[in-house]
Amino acid sequence: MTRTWAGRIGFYTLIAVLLAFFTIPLLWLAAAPFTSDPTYEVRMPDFTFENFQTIIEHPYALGSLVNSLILAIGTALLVVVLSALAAYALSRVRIPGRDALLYALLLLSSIITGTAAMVPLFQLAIELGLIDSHTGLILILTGGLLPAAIFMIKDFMDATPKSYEESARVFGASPLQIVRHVVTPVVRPGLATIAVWTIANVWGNFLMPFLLLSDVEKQPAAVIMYTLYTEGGQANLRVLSTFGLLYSVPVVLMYLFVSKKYGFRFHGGIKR
Amino acid sequence: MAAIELRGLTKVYPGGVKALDSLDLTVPDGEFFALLGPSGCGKTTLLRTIAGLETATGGAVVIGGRDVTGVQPGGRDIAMVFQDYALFPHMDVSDNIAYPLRIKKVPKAARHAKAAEVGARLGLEQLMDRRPGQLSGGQQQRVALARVMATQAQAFLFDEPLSNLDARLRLEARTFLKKLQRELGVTTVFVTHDQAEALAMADRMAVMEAGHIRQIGTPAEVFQRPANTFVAAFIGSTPMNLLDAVVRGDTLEVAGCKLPVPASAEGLLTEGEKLVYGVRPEYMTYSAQPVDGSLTGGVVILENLGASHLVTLDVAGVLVQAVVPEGHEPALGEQGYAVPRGDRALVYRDGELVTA
Amino acid sequence: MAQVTSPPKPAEVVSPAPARRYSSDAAGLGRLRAGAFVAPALALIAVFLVFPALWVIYLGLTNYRLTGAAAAEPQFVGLDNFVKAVTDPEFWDSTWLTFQFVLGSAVIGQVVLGFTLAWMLKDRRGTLKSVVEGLVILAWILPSAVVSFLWVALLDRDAGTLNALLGIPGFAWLLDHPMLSIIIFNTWRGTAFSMMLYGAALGNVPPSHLESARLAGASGWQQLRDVVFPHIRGHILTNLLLISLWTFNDFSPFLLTAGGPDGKSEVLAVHVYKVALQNGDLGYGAAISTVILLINLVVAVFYLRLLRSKK
Amino acid sequence: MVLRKRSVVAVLAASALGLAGCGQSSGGGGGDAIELTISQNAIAGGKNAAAADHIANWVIPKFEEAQKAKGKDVTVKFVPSGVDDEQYKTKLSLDLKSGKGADVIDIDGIWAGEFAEAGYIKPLAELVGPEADSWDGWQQIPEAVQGLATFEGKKYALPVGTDGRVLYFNKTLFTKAGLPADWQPASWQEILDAAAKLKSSGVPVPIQINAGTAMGEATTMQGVLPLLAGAGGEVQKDGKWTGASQPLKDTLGLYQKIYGGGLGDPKLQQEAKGRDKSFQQFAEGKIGILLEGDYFWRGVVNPKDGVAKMDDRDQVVGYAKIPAIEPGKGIRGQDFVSMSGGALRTVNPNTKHPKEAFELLAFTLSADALKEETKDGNVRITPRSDVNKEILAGEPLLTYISEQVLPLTAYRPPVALYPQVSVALQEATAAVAGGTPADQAAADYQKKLEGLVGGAGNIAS
Repeated sequence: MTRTWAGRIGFYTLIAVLLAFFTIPLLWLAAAPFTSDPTYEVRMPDFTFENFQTIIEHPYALGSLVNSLILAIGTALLVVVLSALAAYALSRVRIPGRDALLYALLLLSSIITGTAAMVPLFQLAIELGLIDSHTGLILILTGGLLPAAIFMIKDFMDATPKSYEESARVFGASPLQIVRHVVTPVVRPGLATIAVWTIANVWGNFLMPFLLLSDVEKQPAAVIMYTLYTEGGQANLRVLSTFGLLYSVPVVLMYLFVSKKYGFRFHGGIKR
Repeated sequence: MAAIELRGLTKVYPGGVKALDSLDLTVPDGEFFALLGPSGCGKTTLLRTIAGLETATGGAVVIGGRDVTGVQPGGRDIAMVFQDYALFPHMDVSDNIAYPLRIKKVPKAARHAKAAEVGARLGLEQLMDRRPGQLSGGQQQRVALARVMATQAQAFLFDEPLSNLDARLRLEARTFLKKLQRELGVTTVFVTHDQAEALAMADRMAVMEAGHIRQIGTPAEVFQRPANTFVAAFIGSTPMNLLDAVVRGDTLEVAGCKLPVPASAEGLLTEGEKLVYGVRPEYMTYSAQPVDGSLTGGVVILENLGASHLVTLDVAGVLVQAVVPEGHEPALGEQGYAVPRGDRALVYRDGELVTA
Repeated sequence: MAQVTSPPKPAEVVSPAPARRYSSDAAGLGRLRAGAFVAPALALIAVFLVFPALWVIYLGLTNYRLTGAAAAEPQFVGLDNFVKAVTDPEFWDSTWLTFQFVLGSAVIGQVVLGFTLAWMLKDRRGTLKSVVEGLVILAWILPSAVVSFLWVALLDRDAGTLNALLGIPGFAWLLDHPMLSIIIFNTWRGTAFSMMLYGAALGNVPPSHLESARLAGASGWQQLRDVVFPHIRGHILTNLLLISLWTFNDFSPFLLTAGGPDGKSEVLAVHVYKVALQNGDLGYGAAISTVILLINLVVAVFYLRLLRSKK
Repeated sequence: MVLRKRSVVAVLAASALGLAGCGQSSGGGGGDAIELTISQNAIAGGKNAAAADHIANWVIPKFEEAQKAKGKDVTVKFVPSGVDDEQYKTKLSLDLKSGKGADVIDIDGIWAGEFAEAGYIKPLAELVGPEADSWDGWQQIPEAVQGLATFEGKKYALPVGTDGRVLYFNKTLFTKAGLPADWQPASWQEILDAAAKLKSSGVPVPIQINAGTAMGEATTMQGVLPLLAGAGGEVQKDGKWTGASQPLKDTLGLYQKIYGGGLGDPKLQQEAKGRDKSFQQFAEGKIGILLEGDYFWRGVVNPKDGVAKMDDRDQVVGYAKIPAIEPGKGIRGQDFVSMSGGALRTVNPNTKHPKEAFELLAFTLSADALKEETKDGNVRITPRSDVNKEILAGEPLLTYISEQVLPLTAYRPPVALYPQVSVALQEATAAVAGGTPADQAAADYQKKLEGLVGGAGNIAS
């Protein structure tokens, strides 16, 4: 009795502490946009909507959010589909040197996300005629994210009992049917995780869109966010906090959508 | 027309492990056939090779008169129930049952009607829109069976169909499965490591060891006349008494006792030969009074089997077991006399049954 | 040999079919089709990852600069950049800080906190779970440009929320404890990934195994060690590998401390940013990126040894 | 070199595929229609929004109109941008290297050397022809400002403007501390004395002079270099760099007195957002004296739209020239000193229409265009004296800088190495603010400098 009580108190205390840890930093984002003269102090806002008015009238702000959506969703689709197919094949068919190859690609992917890769990527984009195009940027971003995505998805594939596929196979399903009907739904939480991971990555990426898209009409919110500083590099907190909030909302909505629709959990329950 | 025939079937894994060594086996149409053996004996590999999930290294698999050795599993016209049932966790029962028909491009309405029909036959009406995760083990098993039935395949393959059920349910399922197979009349091969299961359900069975089939026969044959000491020891809920024996004239000397040569081995033995004398505890007649031709010793262990008792006698240092019917059980420590039934006792030479 | 005691009916006539070889993997993919599944991903990776990555490694061997004479006529300088890096105390300081950062925020912070959350919420449903998960994931998906503002506001010396809550106005977190600040920041930022991965992985542990361990009287820790850990070993490996890699290359501390004060929080990714973008020294920056790659390689091998050896 | 080969291929590929995009003029072929692009680090609704609006709403229509009047069909497109200077520079460098970029581009004056060395920009006379040198605007631009656009004796661009640095002070705090509202220190000691008085009157941060690496170039421009000039030193003179010389030691010594003596807040200097905070604190009346450029007046404490608005700016904020260490001890023997920078605008060597591009460039710097640009509170110091005379009339500070400060001012050396030297200087101030003795920090700087400039031979002893 006492032990379970102590356990419960411990559980809720820990949860409360963690909740506070994850909530407190977010307060500023909730308050500042509604404050007419925000500073770094979290204050009770005076509930002005002037800042939103400014953003709505901003010539590129809302368009940039649409661009962000195009880039994020495009990349996420490409990453999820390609990584799922590749991870499935790699998980189920023994290819010599498979693991070493995966690790090598994963390590190389770290170099490509670094600042030093900007010149090769820029020149590559120019050479392939991918500069100033959403498609080109999506392809480049996808290339960088794929190894890690394959890596993660492969774990989920490996953990899926083969009997599902064998069963479908005995019933005459083709490999693609097996992937569509059986494997994809079973690893769906994994795919959802990858999708959200990709979206979050693309959503926050500044350097690549900035370098590869010259046309301001095509630039995503991450780039536009950087334009909201002054001539001397000072943060204009009024518009920054407000745009920051608007900039955050779509990615949160996408998360909610993906998590609601595809769930982050396994269906579970089959005793093995 | 769906007999299953295996010819010289060999499976060697890439590492060089020989899982199946040139097996020949024929399962006639409509038979309920068991593959029995300890784990690692190759019985599951054999089943999977029949299904096509493993490719044979050599030999041929013939189903319904058609050589399917090089045919994909989906093209063999068979259906399989997996040990873990492999029910798709994201589909409800109805979709699971209808899945094979979906692959065959049966229209949605038709396949769900079929699923409902098969489901009803297996008592799943109330569960059709549940997910597998919400079902008990027994219910899951029935869904897996329903799915197999929906395919109307020529042959069914069951991989340890009962092993995921608890003991009580297993008995029920055994009866249910046997009844179902009888009704459907579809050639069915199932794998089990449980000899009782094989004996109870199969029309015929094969006992396997290390990639070889050690005996094929009806349950009665396998139980009564195990072809070798491996089968003898493996079959039976109480292990067979396998006792060292020496031929002394027309008797066998076993643990210091003189026993008559069993009928099956008459005239086949040589004087002074060392053999193994085998008799099942069920085929011993126990007596508290001295009897000729008995194995005699003190009662050291008494085990209650429900309607009978298993009595263990210490016969000159050799333990001998006999089944005693209810009401006749001896007391611990008293002297007992166990007489093997001459028509059921067997003699093994170098592990193989001595027989005409 | 098998002894047939009950001969079956004689065999039927068999139409011989050519023994065609086919694949024996679970889904019947076969190498060819598996290749077709992998090909699109590999093609993209080859063009947009491997090729530019090798290019970066090559750049590391030149004195290439963004501007100036070296931009017009870059020279091949061999290993000069690497020699410069390993003889530069700033580089080693930065490497050491990066180790602290990875160990503190990724290996200890994110993994432990992420697993704890996944474990605590494992068997729960409903609002509490959604709220906790949602908030943790929020910290992860918000763009870093926004998040950096949140943390500057949180840790600000004078008006910061944290100092207000703790009643210690003027405590300069970012100046006096820059590493601690970015470690806690990155833990906050990245825990969601570990939580989600472990959450999914724990869903994969058969409940029956846990139940039987519980029945056997195993304590929470014993359950973890004997039942859970063996099942999720692969996930742990992936998780450690990925988050270490990401944390190694994480640039977001720059948004919080700009590497300061006096380089006291200048982790390697920030160092590369300063070298390559602010100083325009792309050759040297590329060389450091290559060194980071090598360090990551060592770390990956270490994890592999650690987790695969027990198999 | 593989690198070079690649970029050549890149250029070929880009032009062959016609994928030059909006970055490059693409009309031309066959007809008379000419398309030009002009880019700045300015964007509507964001950084330098007024400049962006000016280009889009005034320059482009007026220029197109003027061209039409001359019988030419020219359309101009504005390519906005709005990022950190470093990021802008990176993008621009990559564009220029790849044969892309707008036809008319803006760069910071300090980049002229490295861009010229890299071949990213070319002398205007070479690119455009003699009309570049004979542009009538040159007569209106002071020699010193022209120097901004000159590299190795050749004019690479037109100057867009300039600025100057002064000491700002809070008159309210000064009055409280018993200091005059028309304060003008004549030596460093007078600054320190004033700071000490402010301190004893309870001002939290008596004086703030940018230090440390967190502020980046702001430390060098609004800190080290004006002080160095005041101590009679220059960062580079006649091709030799200044090492641990007496002027540098004096400069670092002043930092030591300010931050070691509790007159400044050393922590503020280390924070990533320290400059923003120093602005805010000045606006809140917590800082007594602050060394800043005219941008501080125009963009920070501007009561209309500054980032740290001061409604009573004109009454409260005072300004004074930066004195030499002692009268007559500054560079060129001056009593007062300052530092200036400024942007340049030039023609992209990759342009297909250099002449038209130059016309556009010159048009943006015509008297009319500058007057238009600086209307409605967007006043800044333009490069043209004729314009300045007119537009600065109502702006006391800008007039002050233009008339009193610019004649005294100095410019940074426009060489490729400068940015790295600047970082080394920032590190020296960080060390001093953190407690390292000035002489030690100067010696460390010299060592670092030797590594950067290729040996002690390039350093003035």
